[in-house]
Amino acid sequence: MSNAIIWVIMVPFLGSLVSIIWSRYASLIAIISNLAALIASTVILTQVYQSGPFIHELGGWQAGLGISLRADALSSILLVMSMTVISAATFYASTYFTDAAKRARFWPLWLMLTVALNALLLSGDLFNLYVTLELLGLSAVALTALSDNRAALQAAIRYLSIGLLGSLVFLAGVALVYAGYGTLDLAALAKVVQANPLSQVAFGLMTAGLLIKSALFPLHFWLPSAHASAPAPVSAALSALVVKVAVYILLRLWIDVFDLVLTPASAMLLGTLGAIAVIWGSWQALQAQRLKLMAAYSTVAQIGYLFIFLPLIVVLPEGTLQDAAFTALLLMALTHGFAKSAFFLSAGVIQQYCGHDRIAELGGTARALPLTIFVIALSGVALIGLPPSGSFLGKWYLISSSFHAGQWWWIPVIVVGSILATAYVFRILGHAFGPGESIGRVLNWGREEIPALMLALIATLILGFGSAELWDLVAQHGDTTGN
Amino acid sequence: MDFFDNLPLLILLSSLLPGMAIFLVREENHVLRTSLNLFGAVTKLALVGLMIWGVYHEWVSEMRWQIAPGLELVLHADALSVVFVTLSTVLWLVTTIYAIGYLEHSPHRSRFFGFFSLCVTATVGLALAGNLFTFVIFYELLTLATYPLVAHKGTPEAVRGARVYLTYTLGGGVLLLIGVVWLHTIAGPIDFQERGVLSGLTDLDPWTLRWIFLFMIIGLGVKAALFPFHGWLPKAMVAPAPVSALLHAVAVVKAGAFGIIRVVYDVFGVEYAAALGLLPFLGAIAAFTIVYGSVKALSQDHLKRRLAYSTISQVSYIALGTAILGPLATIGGVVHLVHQGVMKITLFFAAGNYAETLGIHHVSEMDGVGKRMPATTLAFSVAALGMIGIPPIAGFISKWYLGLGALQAGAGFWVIPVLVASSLLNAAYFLPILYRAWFKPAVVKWPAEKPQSGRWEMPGALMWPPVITAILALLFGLLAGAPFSPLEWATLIATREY
Amino acid sequence: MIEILWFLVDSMLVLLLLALAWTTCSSRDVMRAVTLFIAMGLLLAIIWARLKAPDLALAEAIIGAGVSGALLLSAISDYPSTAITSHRSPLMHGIINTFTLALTILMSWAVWHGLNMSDGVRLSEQVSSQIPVSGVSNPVTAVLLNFRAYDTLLELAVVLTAVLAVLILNDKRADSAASSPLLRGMTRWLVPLLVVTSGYLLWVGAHAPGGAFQAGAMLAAAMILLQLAYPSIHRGFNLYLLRVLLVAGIFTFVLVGLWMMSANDDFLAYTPAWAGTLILIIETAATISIAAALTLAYIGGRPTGWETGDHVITGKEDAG
Amino acid sequence: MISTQLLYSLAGVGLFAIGLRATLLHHLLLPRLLALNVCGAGVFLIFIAVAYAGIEGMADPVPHALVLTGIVVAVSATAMALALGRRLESKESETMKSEAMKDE
Repeated sequence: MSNAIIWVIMVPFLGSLVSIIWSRYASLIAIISNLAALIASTVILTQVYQSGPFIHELGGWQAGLGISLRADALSSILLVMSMTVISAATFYASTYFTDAAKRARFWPLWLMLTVALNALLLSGDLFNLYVTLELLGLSAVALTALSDNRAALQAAIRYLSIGLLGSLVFLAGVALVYAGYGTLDLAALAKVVQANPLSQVAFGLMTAGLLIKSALFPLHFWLPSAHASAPAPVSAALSALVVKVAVYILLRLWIDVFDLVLTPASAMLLGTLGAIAVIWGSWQALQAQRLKLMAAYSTVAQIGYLFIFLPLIVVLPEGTLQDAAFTALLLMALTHGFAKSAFFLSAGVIQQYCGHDRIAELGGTARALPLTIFVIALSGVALIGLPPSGSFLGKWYLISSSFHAGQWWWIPVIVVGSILATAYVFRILGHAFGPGESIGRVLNWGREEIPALMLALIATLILGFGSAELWDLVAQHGDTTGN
Repeated sequence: MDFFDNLPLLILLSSLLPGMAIFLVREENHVLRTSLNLFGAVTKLALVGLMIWGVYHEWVSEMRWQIAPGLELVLHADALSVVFVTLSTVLWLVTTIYAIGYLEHSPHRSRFFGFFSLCVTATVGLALAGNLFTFVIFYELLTLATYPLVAHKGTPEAVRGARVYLTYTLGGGVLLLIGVVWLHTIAGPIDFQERGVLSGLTDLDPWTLRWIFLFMIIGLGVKAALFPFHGWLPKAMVAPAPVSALLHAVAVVKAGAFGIIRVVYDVFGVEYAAALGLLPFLGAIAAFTIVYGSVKALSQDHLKRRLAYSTISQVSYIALGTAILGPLATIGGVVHLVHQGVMKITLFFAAGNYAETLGIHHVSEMDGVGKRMPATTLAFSVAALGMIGIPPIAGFISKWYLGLGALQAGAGFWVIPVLVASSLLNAAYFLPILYRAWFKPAVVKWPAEKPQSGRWEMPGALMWPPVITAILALLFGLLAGAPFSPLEWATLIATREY
Repeated sequence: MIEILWFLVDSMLVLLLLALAWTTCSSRDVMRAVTLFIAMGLLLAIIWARLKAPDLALAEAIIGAGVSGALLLSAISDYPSTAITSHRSPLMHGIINTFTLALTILMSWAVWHGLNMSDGVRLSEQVSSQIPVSGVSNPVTAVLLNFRAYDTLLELAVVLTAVLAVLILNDKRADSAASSPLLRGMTRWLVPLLVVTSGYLLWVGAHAPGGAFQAGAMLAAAMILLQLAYPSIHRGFNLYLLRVLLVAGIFTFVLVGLWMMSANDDFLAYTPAWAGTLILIIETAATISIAAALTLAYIGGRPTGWETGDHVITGKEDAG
Repeated sequence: MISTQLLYSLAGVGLFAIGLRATLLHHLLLPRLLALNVCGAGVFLIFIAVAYAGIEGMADPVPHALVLTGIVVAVSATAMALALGRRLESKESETMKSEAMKDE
């Protein structure tokens, strides 16, 4: 059954290939293969839950000579999240693109994006990570360019060149690592790495490369334009997943492989950048005039929160406290993933309905699209970090970890961030509840509104009340190097 | 007994599920929506009756749900929570009837009643919360559920008022959250417990505790409209009358006051709080707010605004009672939680009726309204006199016990003057209204009169609620000694807390 | 003695390389920059050869210098302005300079440190010990298509994605003016040669420098040359067929992988006995894919029938 | 032999730095693309220099394979970037035309 780890990558791959040839049935192919991949991902998660982390040695060569795929608590949870979001967005997209030509071009790339995400989450090899990063980057850029207007193309070009730069810097780090340690396998590397100049520089390069991709302030400049100008389902995937997986690799490298090299000082630096990102991103989101741009900036802020955890995790003592902080980090990442994708999908619905997404002119949408506005409100609750969303728990532990670690100064940041978030979320709702004539039915576009609703409910209810297992999982199999 | 353990959950669901259902009800489907509303309200009332019985016999009713390590969702029924639950349930029933009449023809009724039920669910959950974590959750949920009610009209000033309300309450929520989390990090999970938890724990740094207390009191004080965090209350007046009634009498303001009682008695323990020297601080704020609110009320011509400021003043009696060490004061504070609710909701119903039938919004327009709307005005008068503290109406009982408590605690020298002053001020801003209403000649034409239909001065759904609550206010005063009266119950609590 | 001689050669190569790189990056004229870049590619090919990486030397010459050179050259025509100017302020300029300088020093230090701390063996021994069972004797091919075949598969996915993007974005390349008779004359004998060579490279890849990428690129080069010589020829190409070829190659690769998984329960785990054959199959498939891909990437344009997947119907295009 | 490795890998570092600098300096697509390619070439050179094992010794084949992969990826990215640029050009000329229309 450990083949699920292959199927989750190869099914969308085959789907993509087939959908190029039989583009007439592309939508169907995409839905089927993504659902299959979703099932595979849940199989992987249950396997990890029952019997702990496991690896799949590709080509039967032991890791080092060959490449190995690894599934552990962190990767399998994120895998399930990404497949859930992708599947929801897939249903959404099957009606979103009205133009048959556009749809035919969308599906192969979309499935390739899925392949890249899954391959990246499961990869256990530095160079393979580089290749998957490139696959991810190129497919994401191509999908962004699908909007095919000037803004989107400019954003795409910028996105591409920045992405290439990022992965090259990462690759430079990989080259140094290979020069020094003669291996590319993460687990093998984790055993031999010591804190020395080479490790520090290589680590620095890889981190820098990935920070560009995860859009940590001040390297976020490319994100808003790209995420705001892409088609709605693409924006959902970009904001919810593509940025996250870069953070995932960072965590993997920091906590599993280069834990000796990561000094509290550097962690503190990253935490500070994260704090600035929280304030700056939220502020920009508050200024934004368009719904999707607002969501993009809020992503910048939400990514910031994840980085604030780092200095805490580094100083907290091993054991429950550290696990708690780590799980909370994971929980916030998950919540944001679901909530933000739901938000973007709903923004897409609004854009289709109003023909624009200018916040100031949303009056009456609460009457016309009750369900969509409800979804936006739900995901807003999650973005602010109010109960019963998962990010409420996340912030709870963020605050308590700050107290435990004696780094109380993060707390004002959280307060300001939350208040700004409240401001920008309820700014939208305020306009949406504003006067407007048309009165619509509760449900207008089932295949677009239902997926968004499901994602939002996961973010607000399930992750808020039902995440107890998550903590056990991380506590038991938190040993993320997979051995 | 299993059933009894699930009782709190059932009480929550009895308003949650109808609320959810109501969202989906089509606008025109008046009958279905109304029956859902009433069904929920009545069921809840019945369940609460059971709970009162159980708690009186000290049956334990508690359910726990593990959220994350060290964080449990706990629903728990004790004497104090029963007071609040009963109050909100009874008044919810009345208000629902009133709201059905009030929103007869306005748009988006389904949305309104949906959030209305959610709002009550949050309030009840807050009352039944068994630990700080649960309390915080419902505290925030209450904010979220009330926002759409305040913004309901969708007019610019409604949205603006709602935004102000939100900024205040969520800001307070964050502070409360910080305080609670901080407490968790030093004392572990805190389950509410009569006579307090922290008093039992040793080796806690008193200054840390004082800071935590400060955070919590500010967080709660925002909803309880303690000075200087009261700013949102007058702005929130843009909401429809039933909402204001609920906000002032039950849901939001009371949630804050109730939270203060919880923190002082069941988290810190009143003796311990006194030992830390926290009570005078709280008392001072409360006393100031009492006087301040009354003074501001004097100068308001807009009726609802005047009532709003009077709320600011009246709710602080509860905080005051909490701040005075000694069972009698406790009784005074807790019982006022109920009495103020009953009286204030009457006043708001009446105000709503004046606006609805005659278009009267200002005190200056009320000349001779007593003859036009006798029943309403009578209810209004009873409640107003009660607020002033005229025996035998409920308000008198509260003030009496507060005064006794102050003397018992030897705090009389500053509490008594405050009580006297505020009573005089209350008289100063209520009696003129009554005078105008009863003795001034009626103006020839009311601002916007609705044609009189039926045998009553207005539709029964609007007229009866204030009358009923007024009668309640009267009874609570007259039959204060009877078993299961608010006073008796408050005494029960006081005995359990000391 | 010989050491010193080599050292001199190396230093000259390095200096030349750096000089080329610098001039490429700092030249003010696009045309010039591109030419220098191609020259740098060729120099790199020589350096790869010097560093005993013949496979790379081939690949660089054909792909790095050849194909991307062609792409860049053809792109220049699309560009209105050929003047390169930096929009950075002097201050920013200075910051960037210092930053890169500091980075250079750090990295050099790290490299020096790394070369000293490493045993110098790294993976080479593991590879050579497994060559016998890998099914091929050329170690690079063994790594590419056996030990790390998964990388290669994903790399093909990258190529596919890029090509899809190219096809989506642009219409077919417009017919440029007919080219010089000299070029045509050259093409007549060069194209067959290229085709034959690519076949040879594919076959030889198993035990000597060469393999799918070089072969595929060689084929593509032939196609591109045709296109240059006879600008209207692409009308003859059936782009739908090209697309099918492109997909088919990768498809085969995946299928082999899955088949081997069903047999030896690891993805792409070849049964040693068949390894040689399987690799040859995959290489052939990959060659076709890459040739198709690079050709499409050059010719560009949305193939007819892209929408319906049916090449008879010429699809309705929203060119704008 | 280590000297050769060092020489070439340092050259790689230099190449990388030159490319990086130019990438950060230029904003036009084409120059930036060239710069990125130079940057990549630098990284590749580091790999291959590290793999070098002297005139007699057999070089480490793994980096060779990696760089081969890298080269192909680089070409694909370049092709894609150029296509994007071309599309943008056509768009902008379109908008220019339409604006010209408006003016008349």
